[in-house]
Amino acid sequence: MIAYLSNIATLAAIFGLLAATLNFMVGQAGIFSVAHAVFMGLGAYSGAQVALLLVPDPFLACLAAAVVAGGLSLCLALPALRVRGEYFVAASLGLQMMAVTLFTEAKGLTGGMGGLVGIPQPRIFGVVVPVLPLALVALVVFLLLMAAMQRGSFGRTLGAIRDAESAAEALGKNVAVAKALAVAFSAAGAGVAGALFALHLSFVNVESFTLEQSVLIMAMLIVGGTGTLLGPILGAVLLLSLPAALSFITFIPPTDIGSVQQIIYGGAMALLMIFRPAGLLGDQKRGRSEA
Amino acid sequence: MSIALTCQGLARSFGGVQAVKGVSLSLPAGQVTALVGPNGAGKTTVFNLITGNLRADAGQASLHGKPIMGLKPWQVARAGVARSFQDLRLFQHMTVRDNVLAATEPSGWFWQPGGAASRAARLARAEAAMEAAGIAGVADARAVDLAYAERKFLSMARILAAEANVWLLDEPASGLDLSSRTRFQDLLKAARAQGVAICLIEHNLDVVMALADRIAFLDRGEVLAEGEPQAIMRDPKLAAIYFGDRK
Amino acid sequence: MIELQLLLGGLQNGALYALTAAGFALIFGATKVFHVAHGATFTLAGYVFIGAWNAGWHPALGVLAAMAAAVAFGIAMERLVYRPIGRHEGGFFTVFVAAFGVSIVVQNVIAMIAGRGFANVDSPLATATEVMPDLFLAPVFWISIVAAVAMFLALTIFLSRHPAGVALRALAQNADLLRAYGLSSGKLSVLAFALGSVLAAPAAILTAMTSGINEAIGNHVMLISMAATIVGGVGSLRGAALAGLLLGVAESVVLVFLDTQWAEGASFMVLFAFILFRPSGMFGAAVAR
Amino acid sequence: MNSTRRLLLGSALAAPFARPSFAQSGDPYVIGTLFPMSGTNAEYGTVFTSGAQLAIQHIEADRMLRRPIRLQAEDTQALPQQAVVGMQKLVNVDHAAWTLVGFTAVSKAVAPIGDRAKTVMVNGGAVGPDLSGLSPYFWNVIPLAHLETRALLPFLTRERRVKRVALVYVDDPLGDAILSELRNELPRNGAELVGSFSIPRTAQQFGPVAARVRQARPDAVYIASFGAQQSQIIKGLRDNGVSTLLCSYSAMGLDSVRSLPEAEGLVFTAQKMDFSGGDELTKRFATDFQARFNRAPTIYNANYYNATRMFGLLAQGIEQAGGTVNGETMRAALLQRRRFDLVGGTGEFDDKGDMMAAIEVLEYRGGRAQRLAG
Repeated sequence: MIAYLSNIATLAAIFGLLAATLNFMVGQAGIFSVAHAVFMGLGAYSGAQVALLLVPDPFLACLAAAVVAGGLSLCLALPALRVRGEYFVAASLGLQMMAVTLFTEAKGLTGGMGGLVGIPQPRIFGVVVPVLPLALVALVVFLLLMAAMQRGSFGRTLGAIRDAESAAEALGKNVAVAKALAVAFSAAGAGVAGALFALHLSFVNVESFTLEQSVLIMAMLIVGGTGTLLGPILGAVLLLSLPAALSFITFIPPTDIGSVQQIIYGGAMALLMIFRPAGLLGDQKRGRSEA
Repeated sequence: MSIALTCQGLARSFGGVQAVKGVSLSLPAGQVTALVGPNGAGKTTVFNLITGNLRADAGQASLHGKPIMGLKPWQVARAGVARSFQDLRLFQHMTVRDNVLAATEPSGWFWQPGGAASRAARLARAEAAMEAAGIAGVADARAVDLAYAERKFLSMARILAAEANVWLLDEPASGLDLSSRTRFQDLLKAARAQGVAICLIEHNLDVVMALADRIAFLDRGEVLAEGEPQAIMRDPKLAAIYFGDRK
Repeated sequence: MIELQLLLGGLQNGALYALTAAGFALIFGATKVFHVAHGATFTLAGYVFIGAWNAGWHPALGVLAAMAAAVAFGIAMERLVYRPIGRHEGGFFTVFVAAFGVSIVVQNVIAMIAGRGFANVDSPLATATEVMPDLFLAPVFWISIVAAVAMFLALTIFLSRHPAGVALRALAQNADLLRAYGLSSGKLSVLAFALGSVLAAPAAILTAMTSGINEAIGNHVMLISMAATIVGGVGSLRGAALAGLLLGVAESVVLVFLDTQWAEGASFMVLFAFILFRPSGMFGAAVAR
Repeated sequence: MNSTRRLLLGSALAAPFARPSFAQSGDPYVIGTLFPMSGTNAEYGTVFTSGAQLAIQHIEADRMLRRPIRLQAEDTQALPQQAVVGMQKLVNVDHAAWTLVGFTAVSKAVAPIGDRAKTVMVNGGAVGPDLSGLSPYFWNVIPLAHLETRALLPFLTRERRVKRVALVYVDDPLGDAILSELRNELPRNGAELVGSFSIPRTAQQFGPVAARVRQARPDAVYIASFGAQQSQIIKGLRDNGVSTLLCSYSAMGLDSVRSLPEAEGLVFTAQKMDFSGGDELTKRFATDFQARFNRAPTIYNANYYNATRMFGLLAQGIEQAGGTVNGETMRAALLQRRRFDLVGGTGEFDDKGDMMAAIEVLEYRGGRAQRLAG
């Protein structure tokens, strides 16, 4: 039971990190992306390759993941950031769909559908460490970084861009740079989460980085509440443990168990949005009509 | 009297409609220039052309002798041109203090240069601007929760804090009651005394007459007349145009 | 010859994409709701038709039943999901997540009732014959084209002649204006959802006849519709329909140059290119900055 | 869903609580399943599970074991991440003695967990050749794909005079394996691969692919996909003028394919299994399956019946020898015994835990699978 719970906790920490970094883009900067799983995938593949080809050092893997995911996000984001709102959502959807095709085809780097197998367990100075503490440390580090930025000038810049882009520009803010930085930071966080995900599962393939995964991450964020620090974490814990908890219901016939679980899961998502549209921790009075 | 900002022959058309045709303007330092004219005369478009929010089809603009045409809006802003918007465009979900602080932090990087001393200086600037605009009492309220006049003054506080030497204000006094208007006029007079070049789009002629050192009269994208307020206001032809569309 | 074959095959598919996309665009344009559950409407309509067919109903009755189901589902979504969220000034993503949740429910309820996996109606109309050397066309090709053209004609006439249609177009352009004229945007939203959903039904039926459907097909439909709406230019029905056609053709014709695994990516490359180089879409107004 | 099935299912699930204590006692053995029970591949989950359910019914009816058996289903949606969560639960919470897996990606994702926990994982559905030797505790009761193509090609080239073959395949390890098999083996059989068309797993429209296939002018088209997509490919090819012979591997053993009119004449390989003739065990399986699920059994039903029956046989032996039933003892028992009486005949396992089985060539005729060769 402990091992099982620690497995769920590890995934919750990893997805908490994903949802929190997405929140940085959506809640702080108002950049709506449904391609977060792409950056998670970039990080997972680069982290896995570091562990497979060099050393299974988790820090090195996370660093490589952050650099690759953050760096590539810049190349992708700079052109796409020229558009706003629904257009960026659509652009990110297009990116997500193309990335899945590329992940599938770039077999040399990603193993394609077959994936990368036998990723070694992370070792620090030769000692095997479980992923859970690593994931928790990564989560806390990123949360602290984001909290600091939220209070500092960069948070104000992003908030200004989110609320009134043209006014932010009129105050001398280089909107393109600020947005690109926000995207790169967020993608780097997703990349770290991806590397930890790869080290935790010892196996990754493209099916973990599909549109469904992006939507799941987004759902975690929305369910928890955008713009809040802990909302995404709560959302991640809830959405991950809900299917797990449902699997303890034993009276559902085995052949229908998947469908029943999915129905409860989907229904809960919809009902929550209808009755608490700002998410569980979000400020319900605060309308986000501009979103 | 030094000229802070000049523009020559600004032109811009939208799908065949010539919104601005050959507008030339000079904004001297320490003076208030009012841009008046009927609705749709192209006043806001002139602002957008100067600040780079719109690309001009033709024309030049320079700030203290340096060309600014073709620069991006944020570059124009950093060169020292601050503007307000008719619809204010406040940062709704941020506090008043953060709104003003944001104006003191031009860098879009993860942090601002200058360390703690610079941070303290910026905070002091923001507090002073809020004090001057009379909104220090609501510094911790969110912009979206402010009353109408407070919102207008917050927009002004942002400009004060930006420490620009050219201000482009788009109907900053519209809808203000008499006492607020007086406070607003004092604010502008103080800035003028410090040598700021102010350009004002305003419909309220009382405000214009109280503040303006010069008036540029714009109609259908052209400057019809430019000069002393009294002289412009006495011109019956202009008055007919000005009042013609608001019968 | 392969080029012509791929072009015509693309047109057949594209006509169906155009119908679904126009439905999505109509709803999005008029109500600004990103109707992610449009895919679920499609799935539902398809399965209702298959159910009616298997129960031995007359095909025309099946078509009506499928349309009714689509309309009912669309209206239910508007009344029960989008409107309550809208009252709370729910954000774009809130709507997205709620609609996605409903899509998951629909998909799995269908799986439990109708069984999982592939489902289709077996009709000789879908079987292609060699009309010219090396050129195979099925009767469904003509049916798809005719159905798409007929639906569009009907829709265009409704939107330009009927007062409610005119009001709907006005709603798409300026919701405030409409309120100023005292028209109820609530009723018009319902109308938009009903019309938009009904457009998905013929496409679903024809897909059930040709390639067959499964309970998870909705996602693909939603993605294509959304892509077409953006490529066509938000707010433009004509644009969305043409873009749907274009995406269908692109998916098919790309095989002249590339290997088959790139077919699906092709539509999204078109989408991406449009967003980067012509963000206003084919017919949209320029995006104001 | 018919009510008899519900009823029987209920009794199987309630077994640990309801069964009289004199017959079987103690905590039930948990057999965990990691199948897709929702999503695009959910049809397989249903099919796989029913085989296991019938085997449990038979094991309990025969009183093979001293303890009852509980079936614990974890939905994977055929996705690795969900599978890892499910496997962790099966291993750590349910303490499953035996797990059944299906899909290639899922198998590869859970193999390290089962390996570390020494929990046996048995695959009866996926046929990717890279599933061989994933772990000492990962066994296959289904012959892997390369064995299937090798059985099919001689039949195609000799009996059907096929010279030119085109391949439509999903770009995954299985598809790649079949591609390289065809590339290497076709020339040895005097034929050639004239075109290979890779498709994404999510593709739905096959009209354009059909046009490309026709252009290659093949005598036969080999389809390497699975799930709902297979039917769509068959229908897509047939509807769009591909009239040549279609052939495939054991994944075609699905009801939805069998009942598809376009699948008439489809030639595919599968593990050799004769439900009507054959031995007592097979007959009993076929009869009871028909009775319980109201349809004819497929190869997959039989494979997971076998995968579950293997547990019964191994655990029975260990119980009788007074040992503890766990992964290690069962692996030892497997390597010692090697040969088992299973549905479809005797199954023999090699050192890696892969079952060797005869392959037969089948053809769908009139909605039924008929044996052509093997």
